Amino acid sequence: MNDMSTEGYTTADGRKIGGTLMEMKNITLSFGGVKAITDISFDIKEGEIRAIIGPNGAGKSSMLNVISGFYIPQQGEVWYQGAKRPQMRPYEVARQGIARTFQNIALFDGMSVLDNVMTGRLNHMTTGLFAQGLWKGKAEREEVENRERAEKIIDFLEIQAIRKTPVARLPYGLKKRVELARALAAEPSLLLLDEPMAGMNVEEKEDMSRFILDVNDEFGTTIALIEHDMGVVMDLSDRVVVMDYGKKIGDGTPDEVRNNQDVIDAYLGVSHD
Amino acid sequence: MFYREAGDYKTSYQDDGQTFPIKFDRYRYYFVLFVAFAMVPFLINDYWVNAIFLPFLIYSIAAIGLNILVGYCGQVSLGTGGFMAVGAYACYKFMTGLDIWIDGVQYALPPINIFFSVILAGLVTAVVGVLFGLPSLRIKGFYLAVATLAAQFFLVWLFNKWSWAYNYSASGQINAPEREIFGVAITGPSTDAWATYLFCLVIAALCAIVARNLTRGASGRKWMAIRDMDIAAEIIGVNPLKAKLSAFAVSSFYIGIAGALFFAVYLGAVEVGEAFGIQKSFIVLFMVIIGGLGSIFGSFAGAAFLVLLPVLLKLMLADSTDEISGFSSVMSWVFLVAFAAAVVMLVINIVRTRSLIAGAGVGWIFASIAAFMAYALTIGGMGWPTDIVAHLQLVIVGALIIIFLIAEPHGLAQLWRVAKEKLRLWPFPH
Amino acid sequence: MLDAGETNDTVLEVNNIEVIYNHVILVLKGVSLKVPKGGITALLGGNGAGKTTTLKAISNLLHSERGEVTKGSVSYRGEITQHLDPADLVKRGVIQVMEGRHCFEHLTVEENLLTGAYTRTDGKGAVDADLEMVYNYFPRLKERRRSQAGYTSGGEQQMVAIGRALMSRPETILLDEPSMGLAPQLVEQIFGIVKQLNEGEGYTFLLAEQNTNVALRFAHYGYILESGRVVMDGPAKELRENPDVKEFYLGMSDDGRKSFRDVRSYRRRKRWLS
Amino acid sequence: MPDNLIFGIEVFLNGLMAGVLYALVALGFVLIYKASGIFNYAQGVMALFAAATLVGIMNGQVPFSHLINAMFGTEVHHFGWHLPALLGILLTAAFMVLLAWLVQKFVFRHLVGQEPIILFMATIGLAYFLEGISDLMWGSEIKNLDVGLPQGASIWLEDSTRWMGFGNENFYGFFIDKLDMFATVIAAILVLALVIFSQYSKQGRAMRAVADDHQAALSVGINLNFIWVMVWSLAGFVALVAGIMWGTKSGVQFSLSLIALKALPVLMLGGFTSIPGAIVGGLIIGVGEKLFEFAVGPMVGGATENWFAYVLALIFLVFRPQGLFGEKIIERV
Amino acid sequence: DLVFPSLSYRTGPYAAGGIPFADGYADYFTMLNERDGGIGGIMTKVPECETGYNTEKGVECYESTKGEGALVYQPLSTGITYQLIPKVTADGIPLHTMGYGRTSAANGKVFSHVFNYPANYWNGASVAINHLLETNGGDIKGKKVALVYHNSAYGKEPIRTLEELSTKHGYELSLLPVDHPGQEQKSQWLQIRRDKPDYVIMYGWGVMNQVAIQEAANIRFNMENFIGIWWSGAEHDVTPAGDAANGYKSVTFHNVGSDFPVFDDIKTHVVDKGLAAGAGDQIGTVLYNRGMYAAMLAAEAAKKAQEIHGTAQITPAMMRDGMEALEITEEGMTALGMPNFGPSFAVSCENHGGPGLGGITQWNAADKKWNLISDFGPSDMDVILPLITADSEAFAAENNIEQRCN
Ligand SMILES: Nc1ncnc2c1ncn2[C@@H]1O[C@H](COP(=O)(O)OP(=O)(O)OP(=O)(O)O)[C@@H](O)[C@H]1O
Ligand SMILES: Nc1ncnc2c1ncn2[C@@H]1O[C@H](COP(=O)(O)OP(=O)(O)OP(=O)(O)O)[C@@H](O)[C@H]1O
Ligand SMILES: [Mg+2]
Ligand SMILES: [Mg+2]
Repeated sequence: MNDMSTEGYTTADGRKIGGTLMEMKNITLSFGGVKAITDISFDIKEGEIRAIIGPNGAGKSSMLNVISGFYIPQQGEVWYQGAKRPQMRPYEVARQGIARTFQNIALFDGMSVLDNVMTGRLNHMTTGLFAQGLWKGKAEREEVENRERAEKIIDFLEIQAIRKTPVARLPYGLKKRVELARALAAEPSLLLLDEPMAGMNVEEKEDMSRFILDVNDEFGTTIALIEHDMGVVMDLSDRVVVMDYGKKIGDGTPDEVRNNQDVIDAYLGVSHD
Repeated sequence: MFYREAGDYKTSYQDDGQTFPIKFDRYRYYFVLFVAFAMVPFLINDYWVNAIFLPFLIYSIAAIGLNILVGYCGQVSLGTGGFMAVGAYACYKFMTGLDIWIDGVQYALPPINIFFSVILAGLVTAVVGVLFGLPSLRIKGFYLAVATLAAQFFLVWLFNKWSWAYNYSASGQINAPEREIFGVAITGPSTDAWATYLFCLVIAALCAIVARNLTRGASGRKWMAIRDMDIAAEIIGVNPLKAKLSAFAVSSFYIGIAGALFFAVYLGAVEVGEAFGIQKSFIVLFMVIIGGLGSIFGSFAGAAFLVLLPVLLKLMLADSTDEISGFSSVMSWVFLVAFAAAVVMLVINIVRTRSLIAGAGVGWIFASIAAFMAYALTIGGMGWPTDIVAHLQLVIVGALIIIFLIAEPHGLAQLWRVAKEKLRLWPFPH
Repeated sequence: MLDAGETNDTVLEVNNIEVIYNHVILVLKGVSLKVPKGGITALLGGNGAGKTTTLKAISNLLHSERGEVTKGSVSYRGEITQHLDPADLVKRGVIQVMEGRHCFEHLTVEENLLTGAYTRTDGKGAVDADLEMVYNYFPRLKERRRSQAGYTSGGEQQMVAIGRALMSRPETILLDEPSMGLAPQLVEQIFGIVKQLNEGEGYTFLLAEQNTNVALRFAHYGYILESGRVVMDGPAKELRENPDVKEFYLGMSDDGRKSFRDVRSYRRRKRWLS
Repeated sequence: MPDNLIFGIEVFLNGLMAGVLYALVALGFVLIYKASGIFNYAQGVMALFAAATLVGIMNGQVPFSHLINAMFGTEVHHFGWHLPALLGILLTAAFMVLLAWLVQKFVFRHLVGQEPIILFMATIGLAYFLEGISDLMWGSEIKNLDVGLPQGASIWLEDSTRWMGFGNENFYGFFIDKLDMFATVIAAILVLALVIFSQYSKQGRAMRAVADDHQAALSVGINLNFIWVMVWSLAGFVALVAGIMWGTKSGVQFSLSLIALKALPVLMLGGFTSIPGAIVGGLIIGVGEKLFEFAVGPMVGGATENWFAYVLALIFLVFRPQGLFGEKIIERV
Repeated sequence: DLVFPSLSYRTGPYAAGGIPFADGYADYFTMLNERDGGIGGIMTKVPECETGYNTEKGVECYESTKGEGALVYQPLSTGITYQLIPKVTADGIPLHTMGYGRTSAANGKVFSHVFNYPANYWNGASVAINHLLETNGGDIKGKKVALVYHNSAYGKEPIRTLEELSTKHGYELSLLPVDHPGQEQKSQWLQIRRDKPDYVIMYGWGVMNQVAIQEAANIRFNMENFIGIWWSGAEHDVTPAGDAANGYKSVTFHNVGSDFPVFDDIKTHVVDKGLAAGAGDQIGTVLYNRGMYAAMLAAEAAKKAQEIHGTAQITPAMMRDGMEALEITEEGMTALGMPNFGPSFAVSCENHGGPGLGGITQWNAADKKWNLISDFGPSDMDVILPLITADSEAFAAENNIEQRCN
């Protein structure tokens, strides 16, 4: 295992990973009788790609929901950027620079792709209601500035052609990409991805992988992702947390995890390559 | 073919973000404005203004307001009547000189200019709207819709009981005294048709433009995000409290203005339970849905539809004239053409789908309706007993609402959009 | 295992259908398929190729999405089915597992499964036996049988959706992306179940999949759809060997699977679409 | 006993009874909502329609007679028969089934899978339509409805509870309307039957499934059309019962359709999806509004019942957004 | 033609009252056409326009019919009346709101085009109190009177008058509002049961009447002590309660029943010729009679106008003059086939409300008949006039109206 102190480390391919960005300490979450998460701790370091894997119903999505403030754990602490995070509403969490995508696509169906991406930029827009009503002046300027940034992301994710299409009409895979675009538009420091590649074929997964890597590379965005495709997880991530029935059963580099017997038993079935 | 966008390039995001990105649309829009502002005022009389244009414009404002709340922000409200009442009574107090009691001494403001009275009434309503919007943070969907009825019933009750609001008049009625702008009477008995029309038109136009600005920018996106999926919206950083309450505020502001105009300019005298009852809430909601949720144009279309339809039906069914008027003969031609078109549609549909009602084939229903209209108008009204006509009106309005929803659940605005899309592709089918 | 060649007994035939949404959006541009009795047929293709649309056209679920089949025909055992209700199709033994799970959120897991038996008339005993069978396939569901389906995890919901379809004792199952969101172990397991049902009970399967790899391993015959057209079809074995399929759908280059980290080129053109 | 207490109790009792009458209307809403997610605004009008039809059938009125006479210059009014109440009720129930079938066939079949607000809108269209048709068929004047239900104060109850005043001579026994008592019994039977049906039968389960997801219901072979005809028939029957009760009270006329507005707070408080909720909600609303009017009404000028019912329901909702017994609103991402 | 538009309502919550009234109004004019060839040789026309008791539709109806040369409007709705007051004044068309509308419009000095003879709400309240005085030998000090009223402008009208009268006569007044539509009145009647007022006065309309009478019967309130205003005293208000309604009373300003020669004319000239506006089965009912009475008053005023101006084809302005000069005498009514059908009265420029005479009718459940049990007696003008003056002058001040008739 790597040294998991707050210090950074260097990955196999030579990227430098910074100090701890977020740390989950002893999180426990249950719904009535169902224990979704039991006493889990792990950390996410600045600039790394951190994967969370585990069988269905293990509590992975719930963990992301805890991070984004949607679920409030019964026990445990969330540390972010070196400070303990007080209890806050999800939108406040978002303003701290945490953006995410959802397992069951949560796009705004009534809007076009462009508008969806623009909602990602809402936290960067500050014009008041009154000025917006007048439009000319500040509101228009701000709109155009943010539009430019949104367009950059649209270009980056190669969804220019569907800019004006209502998202409800898009096929599943493109929706996932639009969701990513929306999250990226927020220019987050921590990006949470919940099964970004479910329902995609290999080619599309390749594209998606490339986007994720590029985001990580170019903007230095820290990424936590949940994924069931072991190929993707093993290739992309720097470190992997493995959950099963709400418990953590493994944590380490892909290679370590791949060879961990508990993980093989609970999740992988056969050792994967 | 008819409708081209090729060659209409945009070189800046500004251009792309404008309201009518297609040139053809833009010109049509200017044309409509020109007709509304520069031609209509010279052509209308009392009947047109009082029976059609004023209610149309005023309901349009209310519908835009409600559309912001329901269509953009997804918070279904049935409190429109109550909020209009707030607007009306606030306007009344402002235009007759607001009186306040402080330590048992009465102070009265001088009457405020009618234009500002209307705007202030909107602001007061916005505040009330925000108050009644507070439960929306917890309550959603139809539960919220029913909850807003609390506002409806409470406000109506309040204005019935609170004699300060109606200046202690014996019956609780309020009457709009005569008020002027630039020396032209806008309210009261001796107004001119064009003056009241222009006054409402200006306000409606301003309202529409502001609403469009709000909905195409950041606020609009916040509202729509809340509408489409409130949890996701919150997680990506929309403060639901602010978004919902701002929608309630803006929406109530519009509805308040509509209420003020409804009372002061249109009716001149109202009694709260009669004028702002629960029926008002429903009728404005119909307009919004029939017109199209989340569409400013739709608000106008819906208002036009529900204001015109009963008048048209009455004209067709109840009236009877011995000689055919110019208007009805023109109309009869219009409808005959519509009828012919509908028949062609029907035939095409039968040929294509081999079924009478499949798919878009409600054509034949429209065809028969158009045929009847043409007939009725040509002979200048059927002259049926008014009660039968009144019952039939209910039947027809009800049936039309259903037919429209089946044909296009997203309202007239969407019908319009599909038509445009088809025109754009014409003569190719796809 | 059957090979496509071994049976000519086609149960389900899709003949050159064209589908339009909302009167204007043309999605399928003439798709034809044949599903042999007792076979597993895979429908492959990228996002938005029209797989889901094809399945919905078969099970007549398009109607509620404002889509319609404007040309061509679908027949099941020689009977044209376009004008049937979806419920009639289920009675004839065709059931669809919809993409994106579509559980009845407010019903418990068990109630969800029981609704699957809605059309059955063979008595409570048989239904209960099948319920046990489903629980055997998915033990996780048994644990959660009293929970509201809306609160189960994504994968659990997928299991519910598949289990619910099995409860109707169908002959032909249209499976839309069964592997989506499932852990690898479970994917194997579900395809194992598919295979078992196919071989043991003679169920016919038409499955739309993104996970080409697995799909082609289990299927007998495959169709590849791109932009609303069938661009290639053939026995699964042959498809697996086809270099194009290998490159674009299986993510293999000549020297084995390449790492996702090494993907560099952006959008490559598919040769058959030029 | 002091006046206020004893009359308070009387108001309470009458509130309970009024609540049952509201609940009867609310039940119809619940049924349809539960089975299709449709908020059926037309429920009130259906009650009016059912009651008017019942009167029309019992009195042998010729349907559409006014229209026919106006168009053809004829003079037809009555068939000249008088049917016994029970037969009339049976015929009307059959008629409501027919109506359910028509509604399904011509309206909701074409709206499968639409958003709730669109469906809601369609029911408003339906309400207009039915109101017009009802007037055209049976005329809009007031009709007396008498199916032999008892009415008026229960004198027996008054006499036998007079002692409870303990010497208070202002009090002459508790007042309860016999019609209300009868309604309570009917409502209890209805609720029990419906609960059993929806919770434990296969059709009941299918009905709830349909409410959750139209498409998925279709995909497992549930015949939406059948389910909807079934629930609309049930709702039609409930409307008939409500129509009889209210029609006996106040005559059959337009305002009968407005009782829907009294049922809405009940619905909201009990939960849109809960049959027992309709009853409990009704009782709470009935008692709440009557007691408020009794205690606070005189201070603020009275006529508080309409809004207070809503405000009361609103207060409950703030604590339980799905109503007392409604299905929890699932919020997940 | 002489045009008398009828803004009727044959649908909606108040249809039951609107239908017979509109029938009576139309049938009388049809009868004049058929029997006399119109008024002064000119045919009459009664274009009907359905308002559904809705103010907006009322405005539409007004605007769409006024172009046809309408002589006088009769909207049968207090709400619509309030709306039309400024409009008719500006357009110079008289408005006749008989027994409803804005009470203070009786002051012709302020309201130049509005008439509410022969009686208004305040007269009605006073007539009811007078009846109580009469039955109590002139003393109702200490008696308890409850007012059950429709919670709208209409229902609130009598409150001021009843309050004034209560200070004068020393009775105790309690107020019980009922919200539209009035389907549910348990609270109000339980309160009445508890408070045991000696008398209940009701200002109701629509279904509220039936429910109130039924509830009164339920609590076994003595019907003799229950008096409704004229809008709460029609057959359909009492029949649902059956025998229990026996003895219920109502104020009226015209006679009831069908024992008048004029009805024979209506039968022969209208109903038998198939020209009746309704089914023809409403003749002789209270509201039909009221509609017909309104038509008669309008026709007489038109005759008066023709007389004054010496032309048969009168204009609305002439019609107003006719109304201001209207004089109804017993002989005149007998000549019209309506002996003792209503009070005798005269209208003047200052007084558009007439003398405010009213009588009491009582329901006989066994015969299913209303009976007039008193003469058309005066109301307490000492109390009412100052109220009218005060209210109308406030209106004049608010709207800068110059008083006329000087
Ligand atoms: N209801 C609809 N309205 C309009 N267009 C639609 C609708 N449903 C699907 N489409 C369009 O039809 C096309 C095919 O969609 P379909 O869902 O069949 O693809 P798919 O092959 O199943 O893709 P995926 O693998 O992402 O599920 C897409 O381009 C989509 O935009
Ligand atoms: N809001 C909730 N109420 C009740 N139970 C819940 C809730 N959210 C999650 N659960 C339960 O918690 C457990 C973990 O769910 P979670 O969605 O986190 O699983 P997951 O690891 O994401 O699985 P999958 O890979 O299938 O998506 C599941 O059993 C689920 O049913
Ligand atoms: Mg998950
Ligand atoms: Mg798909």
